Parts: sequence; structure tokens; C-alpha cells
Amino acid sequence: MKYDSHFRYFSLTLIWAWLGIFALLAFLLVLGVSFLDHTQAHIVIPRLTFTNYQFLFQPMLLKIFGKSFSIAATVTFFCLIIGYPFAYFLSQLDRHYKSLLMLFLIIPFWTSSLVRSYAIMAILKTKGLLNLLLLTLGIIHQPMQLLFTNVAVIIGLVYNLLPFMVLPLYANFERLDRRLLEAAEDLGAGRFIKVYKILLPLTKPGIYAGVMMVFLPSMTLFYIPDLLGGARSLLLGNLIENQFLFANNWPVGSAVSVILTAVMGGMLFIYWRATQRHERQQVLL
Amino acid sequence: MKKNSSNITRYTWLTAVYAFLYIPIFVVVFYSFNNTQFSLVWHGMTLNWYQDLWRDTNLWVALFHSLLLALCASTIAVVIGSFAAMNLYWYRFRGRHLLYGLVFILIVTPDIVLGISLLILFSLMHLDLGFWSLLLAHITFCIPFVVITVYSRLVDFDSHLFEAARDLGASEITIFRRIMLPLALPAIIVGLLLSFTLSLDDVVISYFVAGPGYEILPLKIFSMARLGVRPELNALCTVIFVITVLLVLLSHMTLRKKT
Amino acid sequence: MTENIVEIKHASKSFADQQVLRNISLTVKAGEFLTLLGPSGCGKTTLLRLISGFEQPTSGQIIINGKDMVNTPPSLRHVNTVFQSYALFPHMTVYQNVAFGLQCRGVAKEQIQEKVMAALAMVKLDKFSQRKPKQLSGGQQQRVAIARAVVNEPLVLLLDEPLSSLDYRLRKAMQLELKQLQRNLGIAFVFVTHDQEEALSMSDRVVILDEGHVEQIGTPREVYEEPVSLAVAKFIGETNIFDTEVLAVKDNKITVTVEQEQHEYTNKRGFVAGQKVHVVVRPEDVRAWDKVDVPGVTGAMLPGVVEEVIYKGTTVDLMVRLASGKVVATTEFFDEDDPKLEYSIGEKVWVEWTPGWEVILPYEV
Amino acid sequence: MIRLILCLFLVCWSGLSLAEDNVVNVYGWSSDMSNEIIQAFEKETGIKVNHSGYSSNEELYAKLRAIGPGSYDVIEPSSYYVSRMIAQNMLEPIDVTKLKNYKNIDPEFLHPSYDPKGVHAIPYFWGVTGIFVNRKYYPDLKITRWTDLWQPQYKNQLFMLDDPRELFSIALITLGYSPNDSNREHIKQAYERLRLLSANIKLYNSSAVVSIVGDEDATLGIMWNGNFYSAAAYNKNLEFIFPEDGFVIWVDNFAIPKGAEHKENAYKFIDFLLKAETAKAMSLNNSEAITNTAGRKLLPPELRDSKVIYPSDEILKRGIYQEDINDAALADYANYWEKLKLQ
Repeated sequence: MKYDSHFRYFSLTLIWAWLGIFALLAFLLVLGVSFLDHTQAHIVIPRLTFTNYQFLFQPMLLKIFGKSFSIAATVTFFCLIIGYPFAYFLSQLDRHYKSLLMLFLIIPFWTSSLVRSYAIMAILKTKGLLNLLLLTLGIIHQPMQLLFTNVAVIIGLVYNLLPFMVLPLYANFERLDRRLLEAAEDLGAGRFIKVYKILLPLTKPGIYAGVMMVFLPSMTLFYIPDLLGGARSLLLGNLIENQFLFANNWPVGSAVSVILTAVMGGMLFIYWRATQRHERQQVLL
Repeated sequence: MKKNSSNITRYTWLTAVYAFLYIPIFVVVFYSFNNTQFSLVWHGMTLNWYQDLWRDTNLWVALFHSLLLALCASTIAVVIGSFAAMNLYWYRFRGRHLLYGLVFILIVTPDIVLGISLLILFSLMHLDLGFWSLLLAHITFCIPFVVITVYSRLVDFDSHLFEAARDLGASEITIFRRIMLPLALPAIIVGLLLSFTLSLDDVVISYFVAGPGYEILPLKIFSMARLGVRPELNALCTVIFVITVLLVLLSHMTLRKKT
Repeated sequence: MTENIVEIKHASKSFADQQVLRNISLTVKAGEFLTLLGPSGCGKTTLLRLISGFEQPTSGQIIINGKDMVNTPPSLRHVNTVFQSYALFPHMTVYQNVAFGLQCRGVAKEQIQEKVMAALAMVKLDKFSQRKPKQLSGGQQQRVAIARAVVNEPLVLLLDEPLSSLDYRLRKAMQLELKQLQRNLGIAFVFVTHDQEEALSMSDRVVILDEGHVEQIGTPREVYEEPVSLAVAKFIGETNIFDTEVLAVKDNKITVTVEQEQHEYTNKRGFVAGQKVHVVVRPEDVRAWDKVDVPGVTGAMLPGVVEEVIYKGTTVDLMVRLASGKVVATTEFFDEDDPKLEYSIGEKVWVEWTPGWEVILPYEV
Repeated sequence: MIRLILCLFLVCWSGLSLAEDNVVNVYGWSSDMSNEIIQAFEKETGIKVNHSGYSSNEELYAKLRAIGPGSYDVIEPSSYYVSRMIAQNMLEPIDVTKLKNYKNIDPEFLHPSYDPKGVHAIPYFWGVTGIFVNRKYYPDLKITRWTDLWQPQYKNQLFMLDDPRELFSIALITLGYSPNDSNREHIKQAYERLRLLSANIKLYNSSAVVSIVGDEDATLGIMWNGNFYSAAAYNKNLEFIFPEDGFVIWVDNFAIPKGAEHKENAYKFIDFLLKAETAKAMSLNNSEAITNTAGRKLLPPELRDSKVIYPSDEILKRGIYQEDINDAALADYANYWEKLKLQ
């Protein structure tokens, strides 16, 4: 019994200590800074102010939020469209190949994302490989302008975030009871109904988890839009980076990220309320 | 006939997605032989970049540092994250929701904010920047991914399994070690892989917490790419890629022979 | 031995705002087979979990072997559970599963080996000790779960609907096996089920739970023949229920009307005139007579028309619609020598039962 | 598992305990310093160089502010960050008598406007921001001034550096103000100018400039002369224009941050960099102009005599050194920058 409580004490302390210091304390620092002032000579001075949040009440910010949202939503949509059947087909394969193919899903991400993004640039550019291929095949006669468009941004983001959609979906498909699908087929369900009425509802937890893991990062992953989209639009990540690095305004940068955290939290809360208890248990958040 | 057509769909889809994921990698391999320093258009074949790469010991050191860091960080993150997941699953303790919240905050916080706040934290703690600061930061941003994968695996099991163990007189440490750990192992491995991947490719957070004595590959690559990615880096990525694939295939084959 | 192994005193349990168990008091005697019977959702599993220690009562006492066990963790209660889903550890072999409890208690290795093999032999699975649970059939898994529990020599073995996922034949076989096992081991079993037949055939005593409280505790015979409430009567066996009211009370007799006929029954429960009651008769107590068989129609006989004939091998069940429109079920046992069991639908018959075999219960909505 | 972790820690520990005391911690633009240069220094002096890189001045500054003094011995800020760091007392004054090779520096670059009191930074690389045009696409284009870029015929064609300072400098110059102007009213006017320009902008980029321009993904726009030189090396259609209405000169400097722990080694390192041979190697590495006269003489003629890399004194007269602006102006920049990009 004593041994037990020691163990419990130890393991809880470990997690609390870690997250308490490196997540809670770090976040409190950000939260604290967001209410402080700054001067040219000092990054932060201990004077309480709310002006940093006033900065946020301008239509521009709403626009940036809107833009980030719409890009994130598009990317999430494509990741889902591509990743859902992919995860399903993958889960149907022979056990031996499955683990191997799962590994091969991750391997591309062991090479630098910067290097891979340049490779995507090389494919999409005016004199790039894709245009070269299509021109040679005679499919197009003029090189297409793909690079520095929204299409390129979406391709780049989908490329980078696809595994985060596939992994939870795959896990969901793996534990799906195959007999349910057979039952549906037995009851005369066509392919569409089978997917729509049986598969989709049963894989909701996986979908939610995947959407979270794709949507949230694509709001702040500014690096890919900058490179592939020609930095024509500004995302939340850029905004925060601008404030921290360019304007040397850490308090405002902190305020923006506090707001971002709050908005994300609000979205998660809505999701939380909208889903059943057993569903949300499976994805934790 | 129906079976056949669905098989075709399945294999086409799988192939197409893998092609999507691998074409950029093959382009990297291809360009590592491109005889030009900056252009992303083909200028003829060369092996110069491999020679440069071979001579550039700094890159190799950075690669070694990165691998070591990723290995340490993902291992420790997995230990802490799995503990956290198992605790969250098993105990109803006070502040459980706060713990959830912290995991959530870690996921949502933009990299640059986490990087800067960790940097301030470390400087308040008088921690020298270098391996240890990088390690602490990497462990921190890997933990939530481990927690999520392991936790969702645990909820998947019949909760009676754990009750049965308790019923049979198992202490908590025994339940953790002999029941939860083996059951959650696949998820723990996925968590390890994810952490390793994230740690190996993190730039923004690492940038702020890195110190002079310990340079890691992604930072090196980013700062080298002031004028665009050098072909030398393509060569490096090619080497890493080829070695990884060989290792994976080799381990897969030996594992397969065993079973 | 009539020593009480488990005593539950006024235990109640609420989850959030929902009261699941209300003021439960019962005892488990040493070596007895006690069944908790009730419809699903009546709280029987919760009661079991109070005994095993997975839940704590909101109020009341749980006494095991003379000691108050509230706040004692499951591992220290000398009680083991066989779960409905078996809860076998999928990553361990049968042997490892059974040995787990002993290892947790730090039993010496040689002893573990001996005990585990004995337990497996007892459930006839000694040959399968190195298999994983997945490689066993449902019945075999069930037996592993039992072996895993009994190897720890608990004071009481708790079984939570352990047979519910087996097929009919296997279930019958396991019922027998369980009963024998219990006799051989001599430890008390607390068995949860919603199957009344199972409960009646296996138990020494049955506890009937309904909506979180104990309706009746008694031997199978008592609860079957003398149900204390309509809920018990309805839940155990099939019943014919006539709603009526006491017309007159005289000495220990009461007069009631059943199907427009006045009947006189023994007043076992002190009913008073004007009180609404149910007259409950088991189908097997009801007899159906062909008109020709009845020389003179007595008042106790009710006329009706056969609506349905269900042939069951050893019995024939009839559904007879009475003049009032009420349908009465009867069960007739086959007697090969009696040719007169060939009823046809639409045939006119008389039904009756021997006075005294009916049960009269106070009116419930 | 536990054994594995222990092993890992042992490996890390042994790797770290090897760290020497005789080191110099250099924090600079990574592309500048090749392995050979570092190894040559280590061989000559026996001092171990810990070189780490950043990719923008802003990153350097943010990091130095956050960690406080002591971590780095040599840094490589650009001119406008030198003035900021001097103002905030973040740089050690440099004793030039300790630098034997200080004399190699072109006197033109000594005592610049961004480092007026004493010496806090050693100028090393320099460059200008100008206009590039691809003659294959614009054979007869007559473009000589920044204002020409505003012409509606260039709709959605211009390449811009992804840097608010560069962009605002152009607008301020066309308005007749200094690119280092902190006057908020002037900045607002510049913003109004840039709003008109934004319809012409095709893309912003600062990190893949050479390949974008060289591979003709952009054919007209603004560019640093060093990058231009690299791109023109393989694309002969490119032409560089030093705008007549003036242009910005930036200088990358080596400096010693306040509280550096290995100051002596830092001097040795900077002195080594100022050697003619080192300067030559550095220049060859990234095709930027060097302030090192002796080093320049050693360069191959095509680089040494390039009119793009080393424009004539007459052209240079139009150049203005890039200096720091105050935080209020920077905040305006950031704000307007966000608005521009949202259009």
C-alpha cells in the first residue's frame, strides 16, 4: 500500500512538475507579458496596461483571422478527402504490409521540411517539373502559373499535414468492427449509404482528432505560405512573428497568442459540447 | 467483378497518395546531382555536392547532434507522456482537468511563442543554452502528442481489464507495468515515432533555445538557406533518406523472418 | 456453517443525481450460491461492485468476514470477480493470466506453478496453458476467467453475468459445471444474472432486485411459489394476472371476483374488504378441460376459446381467450396415455385451477 | 527501456564533458562562413569555434534580449541593428589596436553614421538594394528610378523582398525622405504610396531570391546586388539598375556583445576574419562585396571588377546607409505591413 502511494505520488509529481514548469509557467509568462508595457530600451517593463488588447480590436485582425480560418478549413478539407479513403484502404491491407506502409508514411518527414518545400517549389515553378511534363505531353501549351498562388499554398500545407490526418483515422479504422459493414451490406446498403450511414458515424472520433491536428497547425504554419504562396497573405503566425521579431513588441505578440489560444479553446469547447461523451473520450480533448 | 473494381480503386488511391508524399523526396534526390548552385532547373549531372558534403564535417556533427537530441527527447517524452496518459486514464485526481488544459495549451501555442517563453524561462532559471535547454524544450513540445496517442489507445480497451487486475490484487505499479504498458505499446511506439519526427524537424522552438555549443541540423539548414537551399543539403537529405529506407526495409525483413 | 461471509447493511449508492441502490441489506452465507436477479438496469452489477470494492457505497456498510470494508481497496478484500466480458489480459498466455493474482501476492514460484496447473486442471484447460486468450473459444475463455479468480482462494467469488455471451447449449453445460465447481470449492458464489431460469436452477438463495431495492430474498422455491410482489411474480416465470378487489373477508377466507365469478381463497396476508388485489396463477397450475370431459360445470371453471397451441415437446401451451376477452396461458404436461391433448384453434374449452395454488398480491399500478 | 535511457544519457554526458574552455562562440549568418575558414582559424590558433547561425537580424536581436549577456562572443549584425544595439548598450566598444588587420578595411566604411561614437562594430560585407530586370521579357524597358515601378503596366509582375524596411525605404525615397526616417507622418505617406504599388506586386520573398530570379519565376523587381550576381552568373538576361533617386546601402558587421566571456578569443577571431585571404574566401562564398581592400585585390577579376558588386563611387554617392528607426516607427511599419498584405 505504501509502495503504491509512493508510486502514485511519484508519477503524478513527475507530470505535474514537467507540465507545470514548462507549460503552465511558460504560458503564465506569456499571459503576464500580454498585460505589460514595453519601451525602446526594454523589451518588457512592469507596468500594467490593457492597450495590447486594444490593438486587437481592429477590423484588420478580424480579416487575418478570417483568412487564416479559410486557409485552414480548405487544407483540413483536402486532408480529410485524401486521407480518409487512404487510411481506410491502408487499414484493409495485410498485417505485414500495414506496419511497413505506416512507417513509409512518416519517413518523408525525416528529411528537412525546408528542403522538401524547396522541392515542391522546384516542381511547381514556371520552368518546373510539372510544367515540363505537361508541356512535353502536349497537355498544355503555355506553362501554368502555379507557384505563388493559393493552390501552391494548399498543396504545400496538405503535403505537410496529411500524416496528422491519416494517423488518428487509421487508428480508428483499425478498431472498427468489420462485421458492421458486412451487416450494412447484408441489409442492402449501397456503397454510398454504407459510407455515409455506417462508416462516417463510426469514425467520427478519428475525424475529429484528425481535423484538430490539421486545422490548428495550419493556422500558424506561416512558413509554407511564405515560401510557396509568395508571402502575399498574412496568417496569424506571421502576425505573431511580426510583433515579436520585427516590431519588438512582445506584449502585443503575447496578447495575440493569448487570444489565439482562447479562440482555439472556444472552438474545442464547442466541439466538446457537440459530441457525445464516449466519442470525446477517445480523442481526449 | 465488384471486388475487383474496388481493389483497383484501393491500390490506385494508395499509390497516388504515396506518390504525392514521395515525389518531392525524389526531386530532392534528383537535384542533389544538379550541376548548379542556386537554380531549381536542371543544369546537368554532377557529384560535386556529395564531395562537398563529405568534407563538411560541421553538417555531419549537426546531424549527429540532431539524431542524439531527437532520440533522447522522444524517449523521455514517451516516458513522461505515457505516464501522464496512464494517470489521466486511471486516477481521478484533483486538477485532472487542468492537466488536460495544459496539454491543450501546449498544442495550441504557436511555436514562436513557446520558443520565446521557454527561452525566458531558461534564462530566469540560469540554464545555459545548449544540449540541455534543447532537450527540455523538445521533450515539452513532444509530450502532448504522446499523451494523445497513448490515451486514446487506453480508452479503447475494456476498462474491466484494469479492474480485473486490481481485483486480483495487483498494486498500481503492477497494473501500470504489466497491464497498461504492454497494452498501450503500439500507441507508445507511434508516439515515439511522432516525437522523433517532430524533434528532428523543429526549427522555430529550437532556434530560440539553442546555444552556441550545440548546433542541430534543422537550424543549420535554415541558416544556410539564406539564399535558398544549397544542393549540398539535397545531397545530405538524399543520404539520410536512403539510409532510413534501407534500415526500415532491413528491420522489416528480419522481423518478418522471425514471425 | 451458517456464518455470514458478507453482510450488507443499509447500503445506498448514487451516481451524480441518480440513485442506483436504495437501502440494501442482505447477507451471503459461507459456501452458499447466492444469485442477484433482476431486469437490466436494476442495480445488480452496482451491488456486486460494492462488494468487490470498485465502488464505494454512498451510505451504509459492507462487511466482509466480520470487517467493515468501506474504503478498503479491491485487492485487500479476499473477494474475486469474474467479469461479464471475462477481462482476460490479451497479451498474456492462459498460464500467465491465471498466475497473475498469485504473483501479485508474492507467492513462491513453485507454488504458483502447482496452483495454476491445479486450477487449470479443475476447469479442464491444463492443455491450453500456453495459448493466448484470443486462441480460445468463448466457453474456454470463460473457464480461464473462473480459474484466474478461484486460484486466489477468495472468500467469495463474484460472477457478473458470466454466461450471458455463451450460446444456449454451452450455457446449460457451464451452469452445471459452475454449480459443481462451487460445491467442490465450498466457497460462496455471488452470481449476477437477468435470466430467471438460470437463477432458479443454480442458486441456494435468490435476491430479486428491482429499481435499486431488494424485492424479495428467498430460496428459488419461495420466490417462485410465494412471490411477495407483482414485480417478483412477473419477473419469475410466466403468470396469469387477474386484477380484482376483495369483496368480503370472513375468518381466514376472502371472497374475490375473477371473471365475473366469485371465488373464495385463503387470506394469507390479511387483506381487508374493498382492497384491490391481483390474483396470480402460474400457467402450469391452470388446466384446460374439453367440454365433454366435464360432467357438471362448476363455478370455478371459466369458459374460453383456444387461440394458440404451442407444442413444446414435453408440454403443450395453450392461449385461451376467456369470455371477458382476457387471454390465459396454460401449460399441459404430456401424458402419452392421455389421448386428449389434441387441441385445435377455435375449440371451446374450460379452464380452472386448484384453489390454493393461486397467489394473491396487493394491487400495484 | 531504463537501460536504454541511461545509455543515452551517458553518451550525451560524455559528449558534453568534452567541451573545451578555449573556445569562441560565434553567432552569424551561416552562409558566410565555410567550414574551411573555421578550420583554418582553429588550426592557426588552437581555439575551438562554436559557430551557430541565424537567418534574420530580428532573430539575433530577440535572442540576445531574451538570454542576457554571456552566451556569445562574436555576432554579425547588420548596420541598422548595430545602431539599435549601441543605443541599448548591448555591444562592447572595440579596441582596434588589438586588430592587426584593421588597416585592411576601406576607410570609406570606417566611422559610419550608424556607429558614430568610437568603434562598436567592424564593417565586413556590404551591399545595396536595387532594381533587376530580365531583358528577355522587357527588352526595351526604360527603367531608372524607383518611381518607375509604380507604372500600371507592371500589374502583378513585381518581385519584392519580404522585408518591411526594404519596401518602406523605396517609398520614403520616392517621397524625398530618408529611408531611416522615423517621422510617423512620413511613414503614413509612404504607406499610402505602397498601397498604390501593391497591385503591381506578384510575390514577396527573401529566402529563395536567387532561384526565383534566376529561373525567371519573377522578371522584374527589387533585389540585393549580391544575390543578383549569383543569379546573373547563370542567367545572362538579367540587368541590375542602381536607381537614380537613391538607394539603401546595408553593411554586415562583426561585433562583440556585452559580457562576452571569451573576449580575447573574439578579438583573435575577428582579426583572423580581417586577413586578406580570409576576406577573399568569405567573399567567394556568398558573392557579396567586402569592405576589405586587401582582400578584394585577391579576388578573381570577374568578381573584383564587377560593376554590380562594386559600383563606381559616383553611383555610390546616391547610397544611404541603413540605420535604426525607433520602436514607434517599427510598430507603424508592422501595422501598415499587415494592412498591405491584406489587400
